[in-house]
Amino acid sequence: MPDGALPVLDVQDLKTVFQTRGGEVHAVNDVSFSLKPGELLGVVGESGSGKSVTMMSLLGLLPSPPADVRGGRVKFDGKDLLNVTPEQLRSVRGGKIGFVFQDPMTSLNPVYQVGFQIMEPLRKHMGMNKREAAARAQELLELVGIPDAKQRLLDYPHQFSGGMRQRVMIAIALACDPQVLIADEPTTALDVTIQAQILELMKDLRDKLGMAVIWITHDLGVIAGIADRVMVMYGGQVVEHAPVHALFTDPQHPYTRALLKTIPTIQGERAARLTIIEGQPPIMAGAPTSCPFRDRCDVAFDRCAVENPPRYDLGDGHDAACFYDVRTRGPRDA
Amino acid sequence: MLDDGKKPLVSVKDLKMHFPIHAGLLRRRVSEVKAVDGVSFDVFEGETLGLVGESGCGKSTCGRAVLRLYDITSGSIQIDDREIGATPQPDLREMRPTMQMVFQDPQASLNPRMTVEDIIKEPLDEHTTGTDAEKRKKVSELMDAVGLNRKFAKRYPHAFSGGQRQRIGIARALALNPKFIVCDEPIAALDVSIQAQVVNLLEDLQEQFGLTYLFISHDLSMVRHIATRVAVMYLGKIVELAPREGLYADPLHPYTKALLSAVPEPDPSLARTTERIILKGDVPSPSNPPEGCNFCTRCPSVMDICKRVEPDYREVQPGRFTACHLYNDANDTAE
Amino acid sequence: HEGERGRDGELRIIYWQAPSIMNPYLSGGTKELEAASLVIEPLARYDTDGNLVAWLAEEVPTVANGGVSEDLTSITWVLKEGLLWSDGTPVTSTDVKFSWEYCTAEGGGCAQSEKYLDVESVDTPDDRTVVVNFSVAKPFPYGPFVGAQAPIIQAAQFADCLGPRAPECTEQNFNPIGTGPFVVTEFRTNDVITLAANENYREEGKPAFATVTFKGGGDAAAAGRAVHETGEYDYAWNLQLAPDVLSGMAEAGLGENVVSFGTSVERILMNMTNVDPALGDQRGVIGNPHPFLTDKSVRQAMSMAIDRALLTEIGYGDFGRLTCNVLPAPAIYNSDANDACLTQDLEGAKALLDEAGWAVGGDGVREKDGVRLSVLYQTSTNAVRQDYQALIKEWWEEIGVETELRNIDASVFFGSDPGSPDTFQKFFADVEMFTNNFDGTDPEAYMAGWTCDQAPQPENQWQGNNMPRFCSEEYDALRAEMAVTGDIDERARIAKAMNDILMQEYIILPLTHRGRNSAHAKTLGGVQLNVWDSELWNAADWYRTGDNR
Amino acid sequence: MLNYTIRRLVLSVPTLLFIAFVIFMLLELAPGDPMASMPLTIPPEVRQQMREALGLGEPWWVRFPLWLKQFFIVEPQYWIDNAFGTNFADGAQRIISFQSRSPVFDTIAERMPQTLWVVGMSYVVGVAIALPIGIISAYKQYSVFDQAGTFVSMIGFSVPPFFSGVLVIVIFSVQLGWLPSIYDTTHRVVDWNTFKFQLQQMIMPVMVLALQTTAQVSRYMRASMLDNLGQDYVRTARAKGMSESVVVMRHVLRNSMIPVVTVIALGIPSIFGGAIITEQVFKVNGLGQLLIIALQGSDIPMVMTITFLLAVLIVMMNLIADILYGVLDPRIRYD
Amino acid sequence: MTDISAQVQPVDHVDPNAPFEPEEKARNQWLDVWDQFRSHKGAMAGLIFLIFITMFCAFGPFVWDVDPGKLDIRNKDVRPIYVAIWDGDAKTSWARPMGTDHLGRDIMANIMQGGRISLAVGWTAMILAILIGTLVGVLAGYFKRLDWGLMRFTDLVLSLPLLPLLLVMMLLFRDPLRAAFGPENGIFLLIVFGIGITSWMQTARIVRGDVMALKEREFVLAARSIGTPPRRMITRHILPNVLSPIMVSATLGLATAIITESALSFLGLGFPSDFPTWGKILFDSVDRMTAFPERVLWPGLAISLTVLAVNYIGDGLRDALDPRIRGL
Ligand SMILES: Nc1ncnc2c1ncn2[C@@H]1O[C@H](COP(=O)(O)OP(=O)(O)OP(=O)(O)O)[C@@H](O)[C@H]1O
Ligand SMILES: Nc1ncnc2c1ncn2[C@@H]1O[C@H](COP(=O)(O)OP(=O)(O)OP(=O)(O)O)[C@@H](O)[C@H]1O
Ligand SMILES: [Mg+2]
Ligand SMILES: [Mg+2]
Ligand code: NI
Repeated sequence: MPDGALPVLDVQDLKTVFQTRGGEVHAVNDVSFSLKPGELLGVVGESGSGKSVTMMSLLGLLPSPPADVRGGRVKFDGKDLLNVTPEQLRSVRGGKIGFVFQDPMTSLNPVYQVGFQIMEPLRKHMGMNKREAAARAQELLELVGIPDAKQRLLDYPHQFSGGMRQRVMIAIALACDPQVLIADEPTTALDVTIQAQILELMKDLRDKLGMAVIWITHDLGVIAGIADRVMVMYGGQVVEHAPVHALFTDPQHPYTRALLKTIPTIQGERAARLTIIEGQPPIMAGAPTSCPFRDRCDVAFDRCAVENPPRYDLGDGHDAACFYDVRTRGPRDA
Repeated sequence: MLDDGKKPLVSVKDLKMHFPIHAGLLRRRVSEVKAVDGVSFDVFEGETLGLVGESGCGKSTCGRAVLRLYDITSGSIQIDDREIGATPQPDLREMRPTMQMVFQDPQASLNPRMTVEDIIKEPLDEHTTGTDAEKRKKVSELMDAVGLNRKFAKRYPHAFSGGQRQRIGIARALALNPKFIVCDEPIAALDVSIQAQVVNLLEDLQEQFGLTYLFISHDLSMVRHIATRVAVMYLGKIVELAPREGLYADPLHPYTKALLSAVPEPDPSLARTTERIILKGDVPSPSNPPEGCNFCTRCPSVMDICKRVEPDYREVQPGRFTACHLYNDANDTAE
Repeated sequence: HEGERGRDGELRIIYWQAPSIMNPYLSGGTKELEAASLVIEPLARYDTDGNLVAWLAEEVPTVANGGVSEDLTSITWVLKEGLLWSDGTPVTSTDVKFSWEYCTAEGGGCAQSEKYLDVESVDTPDDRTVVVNFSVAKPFPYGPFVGAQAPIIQAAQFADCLGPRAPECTEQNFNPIGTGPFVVTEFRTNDVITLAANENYREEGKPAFATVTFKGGGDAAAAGRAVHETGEYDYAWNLQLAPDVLSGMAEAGLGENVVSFGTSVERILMNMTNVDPALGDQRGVIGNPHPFLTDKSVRQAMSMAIDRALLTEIGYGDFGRLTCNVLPAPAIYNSDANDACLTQDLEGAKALLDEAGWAVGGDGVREKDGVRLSVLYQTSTNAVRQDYQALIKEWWEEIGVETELRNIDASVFFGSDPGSPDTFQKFFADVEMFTNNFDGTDPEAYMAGWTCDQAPQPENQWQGNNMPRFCSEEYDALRAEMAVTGDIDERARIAKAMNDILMQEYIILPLTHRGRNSAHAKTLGGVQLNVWDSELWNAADWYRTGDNR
Repeated sequence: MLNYTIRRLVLSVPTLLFIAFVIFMLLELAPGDPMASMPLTIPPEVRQQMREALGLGEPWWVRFPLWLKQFFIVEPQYWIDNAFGTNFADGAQRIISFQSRSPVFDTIAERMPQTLWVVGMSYVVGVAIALPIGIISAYKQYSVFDQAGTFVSMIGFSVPPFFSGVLVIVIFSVQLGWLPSIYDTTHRVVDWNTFKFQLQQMIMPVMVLALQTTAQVSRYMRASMLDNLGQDYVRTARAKGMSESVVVMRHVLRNSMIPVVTVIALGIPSIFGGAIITEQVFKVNGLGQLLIIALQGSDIPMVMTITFLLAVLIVMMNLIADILYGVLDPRIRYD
Repeated sequence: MTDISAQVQPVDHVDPNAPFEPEEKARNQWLDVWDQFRSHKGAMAGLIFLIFITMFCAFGPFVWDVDPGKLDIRNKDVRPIYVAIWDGDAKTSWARPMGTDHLGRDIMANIMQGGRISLAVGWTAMILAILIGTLVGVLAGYFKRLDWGLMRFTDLVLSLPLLPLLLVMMLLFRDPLRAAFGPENGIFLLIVFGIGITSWMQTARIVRGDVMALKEREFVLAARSIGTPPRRMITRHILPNVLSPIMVSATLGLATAIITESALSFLGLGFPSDFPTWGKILFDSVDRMTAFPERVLWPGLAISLTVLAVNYIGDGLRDALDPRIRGL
């Protein structure tokens, strides 16, 4: 974890809104974070909290309409990705930033050979010819641990199992030696033995290639095993951000605490009854004027209903957006 | 058997479900997917039997076959003392109220063009007599029971969150007061915070109505929470069946071991220190399983015999069954 | 317009019905006959006035010039000197004799065998002389080898095509060797025929055109357009279009309409038998008289209600004439005894019906003794006929005759499938309308169609021309008399008398004497429209005028 | 795949025989008469003789097997004889048209070029216009282009060709004099000028026919594109940095074409049979016109043979559509 | 492939708790459908036009009570009234606002009468075709053992030539139908039936494909686990979900039926001559197109606009019937 280095990716106040028939959906509200080289940032949060939308906004991958990236800055490679030409953006996508999507079953084009799909970014971004690209594709497949790589380049996605397809997706993302790899729930669809394989692979690769990784998941177990720092999202906002140990040992936001409690484990005491977070996730219509977690929070104040808490810096790279201070068991002063 | 006092509500013997693959000039059946290949287990009244395993190992098929949603290849299924293994589909209709199913994908298992009320009412329409008003009342009660607001009765499934949809599915399954419910990964498609809601609900209902569950899942931690006994499947076969505590504390079969070690622990210090057993390679195809033990291609402690002889599924400790040569040395070396 | 052969380049003819074969013996269709007439020719044919003119023969044999024997049982033809087939071989009397053999061979299904009826033998005393012997006296011996229907084909070419083998001779049927002005270069059935000038044609400097493109298919409007409006074609055949449409086209100025009158009469037939479907297989059988059409006053009233002048104007304009006869031509046969029909008389018709006891019922339909005057009026599908139907329906309903219209696809209506109830011969309707005519100029066979024994009945598989199933001893007697009468004036008297019986009994209501109208480009000269023979009869004389093309 | 194809082919034989039988009986029952087009001046006896000469005296159970024999045995023999100079046919009677007394197959072969030129080309043109319209309509859904496309294609679909055909003739041939109104089937393309003429005479019928094809295919294309534009792999392609044109034309298009190609294949038989009116209006005299003339003339051998060939085409196109599906979509494998 | 509008799914998961009024009394489902339908501009325009043209044809004759078959030779070839605007000499008459044809029949009355028949033919034939197509498609898709036979049957019908088929039907059924329903209804039934039974095949194929896909869906399995018998399985679960491809076929089917009817006129097999339909009026007027463009314009426009209207209504209805889009 190289400390002090300049961040490769720096996101400030990102804001994304969807225009829908039912009105606007504010899916991402003022999200800020940064990523240092070689660092693995975990992003957790429940379904619909805006994890994917945040990451896709960075690279302009959201269809517009309905999506509209309203504001913020995404500094990468000396440029603001929200203000570059489409051509420049394309050279970043797949070239300097790789993206692995959630569902390996549908994220590969079913009618093209796997090899072709890996070679596509190579030829586009690295200007390789067919032969070079094929050689590199084979290398990549070997890298992600697919045996018989040369043969399998000619196979179609449906001939691969789910785990292998996800590895192919990773190979595509890694193809052009990206500085940043964004993995959006890459193992959610896989089962645990395969997930374990992928996690191992990921750790290996990061050490070998030294790139920065953003890993989205809602599985805290995965985060615990792999991340350096963790960002917790709720209702389109970052509610807590901390180094991984600090998050698990000293969670500050009530949502994080609740989340940690809900998950059953295979070790330790078996809870007689699972704790649940009562209530429903927030609807993100309109810019937030109150704490999104307020309705489900067990320590909410009046203030939470009228003001959206800012991210309080708690030192050691830990911050949380809550008016309640766990350490003092009382409201936090601004 | 473990609890000799209890009587099995469901008893499955050597269940096989092979999906044919047809080929050739005359569409001859050339081969088959052995989705479930000789599975035996009992489910006792009031208990929850967990069924875990990798994706594609035949869990859903097994669950569906037990309810005779498929015409099975062979084997015997007894539910509530009635043999239904070979009963033709129309005759099964009257059995349906005793056995129900909650499906894997709450979105896909609800007809998008029916209102919640209609969905929950459908089993009532099929199997009970009574006026529409009575049925509606029953529907409302069911919605209360699963924690759905009665006001939503006229809405369509898409207007609900995943957890709520799964509740609709559960309400539908409960409508006919079944004794036995197969829960086919009822939580796999749900968000963590909602998973807990559903699992709690299932537990509450079990208490309330004395239900018996076959709980299929690949989430070992959740199964640990809910199941009384756990069966582990691999490639169409049960490799280990044991009471929950025993299985999690001391897994016998190498596959169970690998599976348990692969579960990520939500604790960074633990997670980074546990020695994981990372399996190599992928699951073989169920249409062409390896010779001998199905797990021999990936097994970390594979022996020669595993590649030749299929291990028996037997009770190695009281109440604990497994199919592995590691525990067979006494008998089978003579082979 | 004199000069060397082929000087005028291409002649483009369009027939909206496409010829399917070039052998008139295998298909009696007009389109086939006319296409074939460019290539093969008869010994004699009719000119535009219906007079016989010698064609391949030296002269038309008559009793006067000794060509026809006194007892009318044989006729002697002499071929012109030096006739050559288009392949350069000489035409001989064997070819003529062969043509007879070909058409009468067993199993050949010759369409023109009527022409050779009663021919006992054909003798060929020498290469140029042909003697046709009849088994009976033939007052009109010009059937065999006369007219476009009975041309001479080459014996050498068709020798293997006799009888049942006829259909296998595709090459011969599509490309007959002839004596006519053109020879086929390519024949595409039901589509296009391309022809070239016959190098061995007997007249110097003819034909003027080097090639002919004979296109078939489409519809009359398109053919008219091609001649009148776009000038793509030089000659369009039989433009059965409404007169306003046709004159509208002619305004474009490229073409010219021509018309000629033959024996075609659009007529309505009155069914004398009962065709109520309830009768089952007794429908239309002579023993079951029609419930009200057997009442002459009804038939007469229906005739009186029709305004023939208006019909003709709307349907045919200049291409139709008024007539009150079913036999309007040639002139000597045209009776003037029935001309009263020319004026419409609705009031008279009503009075007549009143008088006969047909009282107007509540719904405006007349009835008597529970029988309603309600007719089913059928015809083939065709725009002009449908206009006729609409107009006549209007008039009939005005005099209290309810009219239901039905139009039937021509291939069914004119077919004679005994299984179909919709054929014009079965006539399972109360009235029907169509056009008929006769070949050549002799009406004997035509008029014989209405004798009692000609009534289509189940026993004769519904064959026969007496569709109204009219039966009159007087008429049959006249027909018998005609069969043995040779004198032309006497024959004319008998024919007129027969015609008058039909008219005055109102069995047949003639509507319009239809002319044949075709169109040709203004740059095409020499066209003489001939309804008695092929329209292309004198194609050898056609030429290009002006320098438009 | 080969096996699959052969199996389908083998299975289609009885189907086709049955279809042939039904068509034959239909024609047999139909009230038409080949003598109907003969002038009324031909007396009934002569007509009867002619009918018998056509073989119509025989009952259907003699004529149907005869037709089968001629179609399946004699005709192929003739082709072989023609190709290799052998003499298998040995003078056996081929299928002869009632109207032209010439072998039906010769006529059909003669009609092929114009049918292919005009009808085939119109299909090609129609599809070629429809695809971009469908693609753009879907890519810019609800744009002005999309709306206009729908409007025009529906109008095009609903105007009968006997009207649109005459309309363009009146405009382009009569008023403007640019194009010939009558198709010249004997025209041979040998150089640029003749080629130009061929284009001129084709353009109107092709466009009138293409309008119908375009209307339908573009709707399918649009729907299929819309389905695929929302797929995950499209996002993947964008995330790889592919340009929009590559994303749409390479990734989306190929997937969208899979159902559309089968629709196109299945439409081919109907276009061959369905061009009757247009062929008639423009005097193209292709297969459609041949069929209609044969129908009107009750030319049973001709009608029988053409309809049967169309049936063969339908069955073949079904097969080809299935095979194409397999070729285009690697997920589908027939074995 | 068929569900064109499935793309416009709005946000999923409208939170069921919060924004709704507390009282969710059984709001009439059809009202919702209507609300959604109303929001579709094209569909509304289509509906308005369709109502207009239907009223025009159905009730027009009561207002404009000129007999469409009445001939008036003296007033033949009257031009529509608007021609007077640019051509003062034209033969126009207020008594004949849309002019008359070459036999003096009133064109407006004929368009009304023709519309009645064309619309009736279109709707009935389309409904017939949809019924058969859906039945065959559902049976073939749902019951594996019927599939092969039904699909070969479809091929068979597809290859039957329409013309002889109609001729045979006329031969066999015209007289019984005429006796039972009267001459006009008899021939109407024949033609409708003829068109209907020869145009269901495309629908059957599409429906079959969709049913086969639906059969694999989990909610069908769920219904089986409840013990729903096949009959109700089809009516309750399968049919509502294949509605959108059926709707597409239906809109196209209406157009095809109206056009096929006019093609029959072209082939000489249509209605009797005193029985106007839009297609027939159009066909009969083609020859006089240049001199009297109104005679092709009005029936042509009527056909095209009706087809277009039905198409848009189909689009709107499909959206409206889909609860996902209705966003309830
Ligand atoms: N195309 C869209 N139109 C409207 N709203 C959208 C759209 N896509 C996403 N949203 C909304 O944006 C919010 C954030 O969605 P996002 O996909 O980022 O969630 P997530 O955290 O990635 O959830 P998951 O864990 O389920 O992937 C959700 O409330 C969702 O409803
Ligand atoms: N209808 C079918 N026809 C052919 N093969 C099938 C069918 N249904 C399932 N299979 C195969 O049977 C095997 C077991 O499938 P099953 O759905 O039971 O797995 P599972 O354990 O439930 O997996 P998951 O965790 O992904 O739900 C798989 O290989 C699958 O491909
Ligand atoms: Mg996401
Ligand atoms: Mg499953
Ligand atoms: Ni929704």
